[in-house]
Amino acid sequence: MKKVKADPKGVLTGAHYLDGDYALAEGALAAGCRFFAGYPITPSTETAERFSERIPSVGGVFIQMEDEIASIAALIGAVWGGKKAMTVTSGPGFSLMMENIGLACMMETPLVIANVQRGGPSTGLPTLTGQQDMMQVKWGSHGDYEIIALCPDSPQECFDLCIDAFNLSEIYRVPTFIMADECVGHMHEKVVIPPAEEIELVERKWFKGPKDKYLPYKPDKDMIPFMVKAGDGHRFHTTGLTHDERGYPALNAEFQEVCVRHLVEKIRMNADKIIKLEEDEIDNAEIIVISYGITSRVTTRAVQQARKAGIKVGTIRLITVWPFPEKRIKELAKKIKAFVVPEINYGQIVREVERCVEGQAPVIHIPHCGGWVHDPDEIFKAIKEASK
Amino acid sequence: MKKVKADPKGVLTGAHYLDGDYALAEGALAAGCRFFAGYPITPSTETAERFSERIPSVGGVFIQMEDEIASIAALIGAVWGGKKAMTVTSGPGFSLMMENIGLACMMETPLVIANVQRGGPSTGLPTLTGQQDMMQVKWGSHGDYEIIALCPDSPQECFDLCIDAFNLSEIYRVPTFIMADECVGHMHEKVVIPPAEEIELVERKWFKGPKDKYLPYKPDKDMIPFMVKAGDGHRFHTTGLTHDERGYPALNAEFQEVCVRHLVEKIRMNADKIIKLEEDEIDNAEIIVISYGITSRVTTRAVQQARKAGIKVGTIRLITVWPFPEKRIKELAKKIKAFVVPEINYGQIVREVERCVEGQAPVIHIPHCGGWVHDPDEIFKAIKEASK
Amino acid sequence: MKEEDHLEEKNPMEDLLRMDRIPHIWCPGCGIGTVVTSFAEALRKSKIDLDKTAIVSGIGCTGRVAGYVKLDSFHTTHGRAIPFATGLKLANPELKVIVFSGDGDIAGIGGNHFIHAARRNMDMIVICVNNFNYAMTGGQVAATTPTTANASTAPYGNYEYSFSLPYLAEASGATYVARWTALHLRRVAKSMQEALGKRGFSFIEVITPCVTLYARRNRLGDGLNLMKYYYEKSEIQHGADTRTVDISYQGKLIVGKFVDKEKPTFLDCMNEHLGKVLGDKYKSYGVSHE
Amino acid sequence: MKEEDHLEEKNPMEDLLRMDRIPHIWCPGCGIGTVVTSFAEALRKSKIDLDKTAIVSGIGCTGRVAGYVKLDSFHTTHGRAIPFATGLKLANPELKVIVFSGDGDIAGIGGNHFIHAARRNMDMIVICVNNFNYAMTGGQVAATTPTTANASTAPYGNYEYSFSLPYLAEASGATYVARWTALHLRRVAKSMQEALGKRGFSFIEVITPCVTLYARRNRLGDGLNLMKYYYEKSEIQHGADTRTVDISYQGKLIVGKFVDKEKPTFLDCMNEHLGKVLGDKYKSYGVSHE
Amino acid sequence: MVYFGDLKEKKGKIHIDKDRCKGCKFCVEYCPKDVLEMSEEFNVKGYHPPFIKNEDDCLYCQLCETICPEFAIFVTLKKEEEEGEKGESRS
Amino acid sequence: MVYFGDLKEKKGKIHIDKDRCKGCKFCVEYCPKDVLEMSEEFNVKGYHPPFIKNEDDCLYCQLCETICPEFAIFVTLKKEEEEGEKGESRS
Amino acid sequence: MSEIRFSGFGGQGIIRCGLIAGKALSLFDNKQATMTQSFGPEARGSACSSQLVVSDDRVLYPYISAPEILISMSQEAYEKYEPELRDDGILLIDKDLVKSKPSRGKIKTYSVPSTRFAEELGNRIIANLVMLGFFTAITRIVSPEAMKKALPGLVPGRFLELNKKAFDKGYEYGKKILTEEKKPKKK
Amino acid sequence: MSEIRFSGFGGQGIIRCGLIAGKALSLFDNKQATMTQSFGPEARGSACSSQLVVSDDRVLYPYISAPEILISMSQEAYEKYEPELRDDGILLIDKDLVKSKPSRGKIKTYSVPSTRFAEELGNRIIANLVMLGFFTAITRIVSPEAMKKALPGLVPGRFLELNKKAFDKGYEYGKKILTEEKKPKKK
Ligand SMILES: Cc1ncc(C[n+]2csc(CCOP(=O)(O)OP(=O)(O)O)c2C)c(N)n1
Ligand SMILES: Cc1ncc(C[n+]2csc(CCOP(=O)(O)OP(=O)(O)O)c2C)c(N)n1
Ligand code: SF4
Ligand code: SF4
Ligand code: SF4
Ligand code: SF4
Ligand code: SF4
Ligand code: SF4
Ligand SMILES: [Mg+2]
Ligand SMILES: [Mg+2]
Repeated sequence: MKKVKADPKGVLTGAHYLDGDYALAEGALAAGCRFFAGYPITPSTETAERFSERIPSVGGVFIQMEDEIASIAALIGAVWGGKKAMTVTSGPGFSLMMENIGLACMMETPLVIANVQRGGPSTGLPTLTGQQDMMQVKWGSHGDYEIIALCPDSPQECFDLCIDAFNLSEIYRVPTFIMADECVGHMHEKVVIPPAEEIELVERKWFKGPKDKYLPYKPDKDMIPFMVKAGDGHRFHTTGLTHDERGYPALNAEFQEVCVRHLVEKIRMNADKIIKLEEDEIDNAEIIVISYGITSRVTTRAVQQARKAGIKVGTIRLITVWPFPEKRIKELAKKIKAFVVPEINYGQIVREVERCVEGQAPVIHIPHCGGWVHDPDEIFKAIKEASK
Repeated sequence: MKKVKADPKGVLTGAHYLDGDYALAEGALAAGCRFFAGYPITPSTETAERFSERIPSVGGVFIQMEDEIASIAALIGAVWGGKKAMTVTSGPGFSLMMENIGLACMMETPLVIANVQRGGPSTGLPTLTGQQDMMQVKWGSHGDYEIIALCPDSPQECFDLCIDAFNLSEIYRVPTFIMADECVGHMHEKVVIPPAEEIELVERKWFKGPKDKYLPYKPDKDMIPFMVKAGDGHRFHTTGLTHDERGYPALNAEFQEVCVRHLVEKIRMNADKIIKLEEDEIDNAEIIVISYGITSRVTTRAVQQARKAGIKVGTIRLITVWPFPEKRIKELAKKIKAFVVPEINYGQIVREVERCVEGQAPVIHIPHCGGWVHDPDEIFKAIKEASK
Repeated sequence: MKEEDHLEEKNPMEDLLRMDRIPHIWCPGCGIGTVVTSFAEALRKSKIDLDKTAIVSGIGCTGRVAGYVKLDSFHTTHGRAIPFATGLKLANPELKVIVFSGDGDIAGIGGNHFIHAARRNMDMIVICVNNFNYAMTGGQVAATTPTTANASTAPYGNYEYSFSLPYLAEASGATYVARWTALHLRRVAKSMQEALGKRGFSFIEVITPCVTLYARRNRLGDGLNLMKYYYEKSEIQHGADTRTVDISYQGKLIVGKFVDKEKPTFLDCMNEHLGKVLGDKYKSYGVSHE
Repeated sequence: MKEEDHLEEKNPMEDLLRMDRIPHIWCPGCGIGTVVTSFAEALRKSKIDLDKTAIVSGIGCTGRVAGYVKLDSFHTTHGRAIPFATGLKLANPELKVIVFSGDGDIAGIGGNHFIHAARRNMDMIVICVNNFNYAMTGGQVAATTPTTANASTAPYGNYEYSFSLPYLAEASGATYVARWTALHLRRVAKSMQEALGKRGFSFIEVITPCVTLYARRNRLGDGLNLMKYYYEKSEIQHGADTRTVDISYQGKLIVGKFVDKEKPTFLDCMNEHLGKVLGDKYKSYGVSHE
Repeated sequence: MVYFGDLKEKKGKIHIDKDRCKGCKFCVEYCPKDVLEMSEEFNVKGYHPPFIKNEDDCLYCQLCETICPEFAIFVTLKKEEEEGEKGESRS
Repeated sequence: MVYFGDLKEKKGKIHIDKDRCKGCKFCVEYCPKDVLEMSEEFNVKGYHPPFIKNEDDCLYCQLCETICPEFAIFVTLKKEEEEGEKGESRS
Repeated sequence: MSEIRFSGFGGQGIIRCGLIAGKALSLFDNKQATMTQSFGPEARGSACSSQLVVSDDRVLYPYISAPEILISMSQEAYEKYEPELRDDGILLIDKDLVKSKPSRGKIKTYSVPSTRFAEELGNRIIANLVMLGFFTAITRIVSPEAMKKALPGLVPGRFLELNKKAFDKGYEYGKKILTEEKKPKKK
Repeated sequence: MSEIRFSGFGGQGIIRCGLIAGKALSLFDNKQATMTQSFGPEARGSACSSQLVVSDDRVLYPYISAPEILISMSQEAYEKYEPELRDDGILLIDKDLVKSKPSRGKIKTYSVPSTRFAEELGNRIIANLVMLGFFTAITRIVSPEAMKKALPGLVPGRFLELNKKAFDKGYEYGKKILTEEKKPKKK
């Protein structure tokens, strides 16, 4: 993994007052993203707007495509053309992208997709918040695959995680998702953008060997195959079909096993390296509250209340939601009295928690329909209840 | 729920030698489906082909749309136009349908979608079998919703479950899915189609009240709102936005809670009525093998072997996969030594099993990459291992 | 309620609009409401059975039209109004089906459905409010935004070519094609009325001011200014060759009825063809046998 | 290996095709291979840098072309070759990008991308093998299937109207439009060569026999018969008005180069426009500064 | 609150629902007889609705009705005259 | 196994990779000089490949090369003559 | 922690008020300020508002429930939001556009002819800046220096000076009112 | 339980063989027969096959692994599938199209000039029916009556009689061979 410093051209060093959407655009530019294809959709459009405004002076392309399918297809093309690329969307557009997200996985194409979640299903609540696409990001395309998904809890983290997302996508050659929510996407807060030289980026894993020896799907020692870009004389092939290491179609169960198991395992086996959690007062906690995105901020308020009330509460903030931190939850399940899981949906990530807890402790879900955030009191009450 | 007999016009009574795809078409025709919009995709196309051949003499419409998105959109329109409607597809097309599956859920539109699963992700193995879209069918569209999904294990069951699917979709006003697999879809076997008078259908829950009093989203006692069709003078409105009982947009958390909770609860609270399982020798089983679709047939062979070897194995065949039979699995988990879950994917429904088992017994997954079915020996070995 | 008492006669719109949903969401000075009144006039004048008339919209400011018109009305997903309407029409052929939506909805994301429905000569009327941008989402550039015009995702001006929708419609197979500006009130209504009286795929483009976004960003004044502006830039050329009617930023707007021809619809073709091939075994679909 | 020894010179296709993947999957008598040889000839004659040439296909029999051509080659998803190619081209403007795919892929599911890429005058060549059906999936009806022709989902004959792709391409903005049959070997190659030498959105439709499905179902004989048949039905009309070139089942096939004009491409427009608006601050994109 | 012009016996009557108005001035500007004028007063939404300046001149052409994007004006006719193509001059 | 015609010194040489052939007859049918003919023999795939009947007549126009959908025939030229538009009569 | 709501109708620059104050607090006054706003069709042409939650520490709950400061620049906004104002809150209104009811609890109401002042300065559009100046003076929650530093980038460059002038106008007016408020006490 | 594979090249009606036999067994001979086939581009223009698993009970494993009966109508198919035939299996080949190697184990090989017979009957296309008749006679796994009953719907109506004739031709030829096979024993 080759690390390089960010190109100062894209880095708007300094303190800014930005919303999460804008911060995503700045994060992308700082991470070296030079291609953005997108289609407007509330509440993610501001990212596209800012990118379109900033890119001419940075050097790169913004294109508004005819729909979200075209956007993600163009993204994959652009990455194979040598650029770092990103798109943003929200629920309906995200659903439309599903087929080509599968293509990106199959072609092992590093790229970043942000979903600024709003209330669903369908058109739902276009301008109001939700965390209802958390399972979709893992399961929304057909077939077996694994992806990485991160959840920012503030505009600052939109910036920071956007850089992380680009880095992770390059390290693992996998589409990486920023699962923001409308609340974070549309809130303005202070965002500090460091100087370019303090931003560490992972360079694409360029193939440096002889032109005719390139095998786009031959795993390197670290499981990850090398990449090239079109136009460099490798005359390579890639396909969405099950393929061999040359990228040629190989349509039988034997190659399926090699090809698809690889897609799954490169993430599963590196989960420990990928996963980033923020834990607080876990050590002698009786109750652990697990949350992500905006909900984790609201949770903090409830937890402060609970601690004041003498309850031993720890928190885990899932910065990485996928791969899910199975190991850590399993480990903690043995020591803990109960888990409390608030999320803005009718039960998504809580199912993963339940699965990993394996009945060792009750798991209390606090659902929210979307359109607003939890009332901290509600979370506090659940914590109190759980601690009894 | 009003039950009626099938219209003999659509029922090809008799014994036939059909593949699963054809049987789906016959099931649909028998169930009174008179509108089919689809887009070709292996291995599901034969259903469309047969429907297109049969429908002119039955009376109805077949239309090949420009893509899968148009197909599902046309379906929803056709249902609101008063017809029973169906489409079939496979992975890539299924992914494209995700957005409008959400619309169907939100508009509470009864319709049937069959996914004849092939190996994925992406274009994957177009002509070979898989069971890799089992989580997608539940989670593939954005937002919170619930659907019903059934898994046939033979052409005969393709026919039978197609009728069940239409009935369930009408009872609960919910898109209902037939999650077949290429193996079942493409295998020819004997299919017995009963006489029309032996086929019981659920009539659409037609609204019979005064024209201007129709409320498309006012739940009846059984939670399910009445339906009408366009052209009957009700002048109603429906939308994919969060809405009130008139179907008018109501864009805030309060209505989101009413509207979306309803979508989720009408299925969750009726799960016991919906779920159909086939259990065998459960009572004093030590090991239970849970499977569905073609895998359950292969499993039976392994189980026969195991029983011969003196192992007490029971089986559960998930005819309904969604809603998942949580209650039953939880109940059994307490009594059982281990669960074995073979499926043609890298771990999908097994996660539900794990979640419900709550650590009460080990859950042994037997993954298969797709492109073929399990070797029964492999399943047998897992059973033997589990029984130790 | 009390106010109503003062009215000696009721607003004729009341039969046609969902007055319980008024005020609508459109901005002050937005032209969409005006296109709706023209549509209401057309509905009234055409004397068609409103109980057998359905309206389908996609998503967008214009997409909200279905929600305000008191017909069987469907507010679908972005870009999918046309295939939804296709299903609706085919399921119940006695319906008159109108798709009423925005330029982004119909020619942006929905472009493929648009050309295929036109190709099939699917019996429906597509009314496209062209406000030269994606309004609902905040004024992004569209496939119809004239070159050099400003938009939120074309902050330095649009550098893409734009579609000429009448040309595209005709090339795809539409049998009725007209374009007006919203201020051509009666002509808009008349085109709609003509289309309501016809069978086949009809397309009516109405150039309409988006005051809040397009006008503001391009400093084109308020709704009134823009209404006037479009009207004044317009030049009626009935029967104009659709290849010549493309729109440039500050240029002339050619309006009029460009195409009006007869051609069997999808269902006509289906019934005729299957009848021919299958003979008496085949019963025409959608033609009342009962 | 031994056989190779007998060859005094190597097959000139070897530089252009992935010989390690031959035999290809196409049926005996299928015309797609022939279109590929014409393409190879065009590549060779145009003398462009093959290392800077990329080919993108969707899914279908024709979609497999990308897999056999020894260029940077992409076998994408059904209908999405054009937006994929758009991203590829924009990311690396020094590439010549060719989309090579089927009629269903380009004009069926991919129709919207087709018209939008043409509208933008995206610099790429779209070669569409029109075999009048969805071959890969077993011969279903397509938007190009001539009326009355048989297909697996039109078992009594097709009753839909079909697209005239050159007309659609021109109406959408294509700057080069040609149609040939596969048997017009050298003319196909020449059109391809012309397009390779041009900038902008070029569209070449090649009417090609699908022997296994379309020919068999319509009793049109074998590949040879159909090759001949299309050729004989064709009539060269260079510069024909694209409004007049639609295809009927057993009718005349008008072929030729219909459109060939110059117009700035998407990137030209972007660079020119941003340069004008932003002045020296703006550095032309894709033009080598380094 | 509904506002309407004075009720002298005429061929018809102009009805203005002034609280529906969003003050776009379309009606005032395009009334062929200059019957309407914007008032100084604010409605509940804070807009200036039009008022009827001189109903005597009114042609009852209904153009104001058709142009009003808020469905805030309508014109009722004594006899059924809606069929004609009045106001065509404007369209 | 690669088959090629007799090797008399000519302007060029026709090469037929007969095991690649799928017997479509395109080459035989469209050779302007009737140089090729289908053989009776089967290739490994079970198809009849063409053979060179009379290379003397061959124009080395490469039409057979361009028409063969299986890339099974190619023609090499002694001098670099590929540039011309030979066989155009056919196209 | 404080909760502040700016309200009025679309086109008055209400969102910008929130942005300027939020930026000033966050970047130049060492506070943490989270600004949110209502989006969506509902927000069009009717009451429009932006909200600020201000804190020394991280803002955890992003929305406001019971603001202690309400700024209303239209009657409709006033009617809609006044009820949620805390009993001990501060209400700032445009003198000419809002007619306030007798205040409840310990609510203190201050009014400024912001639109009129703006018109006097040559452009209605800067009424929001007058209001911001007034707000700065009355509430003292943010420093006037920070507010002025926040302006570049949030108001068009060529109007920067005019905006500052408007701000000063409002600020001075607020100062005066406060002094006057104190005066009576002397009496 | 038996596993049967029909094989040949595309266009020979190999799939139809599986369909006819499967239908005959399932609908008229009281067996359970599951027919599968290879789809996909790979199946084009090269070896083509259909498989039958036949059982008195429900077929559980749908694919075949070691067929006891292999029918090959092309050399390529023969080469590809012969190795999987059971040591005690039966091999049926087209006499003119397939050159078989010396048979291994207890495999019994029977050949019929099915294509030649079909040509004699007027159409190569019915070679598969000749083979089916032959198969019926030799293997006795399915009754000839069932096979004939299975034909309608699976062969074009106007060719039904011709197909039956072809079937009979193959069937008689098979019978004869079997009788002859017995004869030598007498010797
Ligand atoms: C799949 C999807 N993508 C994007 C959106 C967001 N969206 C809603 S309306 C709209 C644009 C509407 O533009 P247009 O159709 O021109 O209507 P207008 O608002 O201009 O009347 C978009 C992009 C969506 N709802 N669904
Ligand atoms: C989303 C999606 N829908 C459907 C398919 C199935 N599919 C594969 S190829 C094809 C049609 C190809 O037709 P065409 O583009 O005309 O190519 P041809 O095979 O005729 O050369 C279809 C429908 C798919 N792969 N993906
Ligand atoms: S944003 Fe534009 S199109 Fe939408 S309602 Fe306002 S003025 Fe009309
Ligand atoms: S199916 Fe048709 S198009 Fe496909 S390879 Fe065969 S002949 Fe060619
Ligand atoms: S009816 Fe005609 S003349 Fe009378 S006020 Fe309305 S627009 Fe003016
Ligand atoms: S047209 Fe309607 S909304 Fe506009 S000013 Fe007149 S009454 Fe008011
Ligand atoms: S090169 Fe020309 S003349 Fe010679 S064999 Fe080939 S086609 Fe015939
Ligand atoms: S053209 Fe090629 S494949 Fe066809 S017969 Fe000639 S050599 Fe064989
Ligand atoms: Mg628009
Ligand atoms: Mg095709």
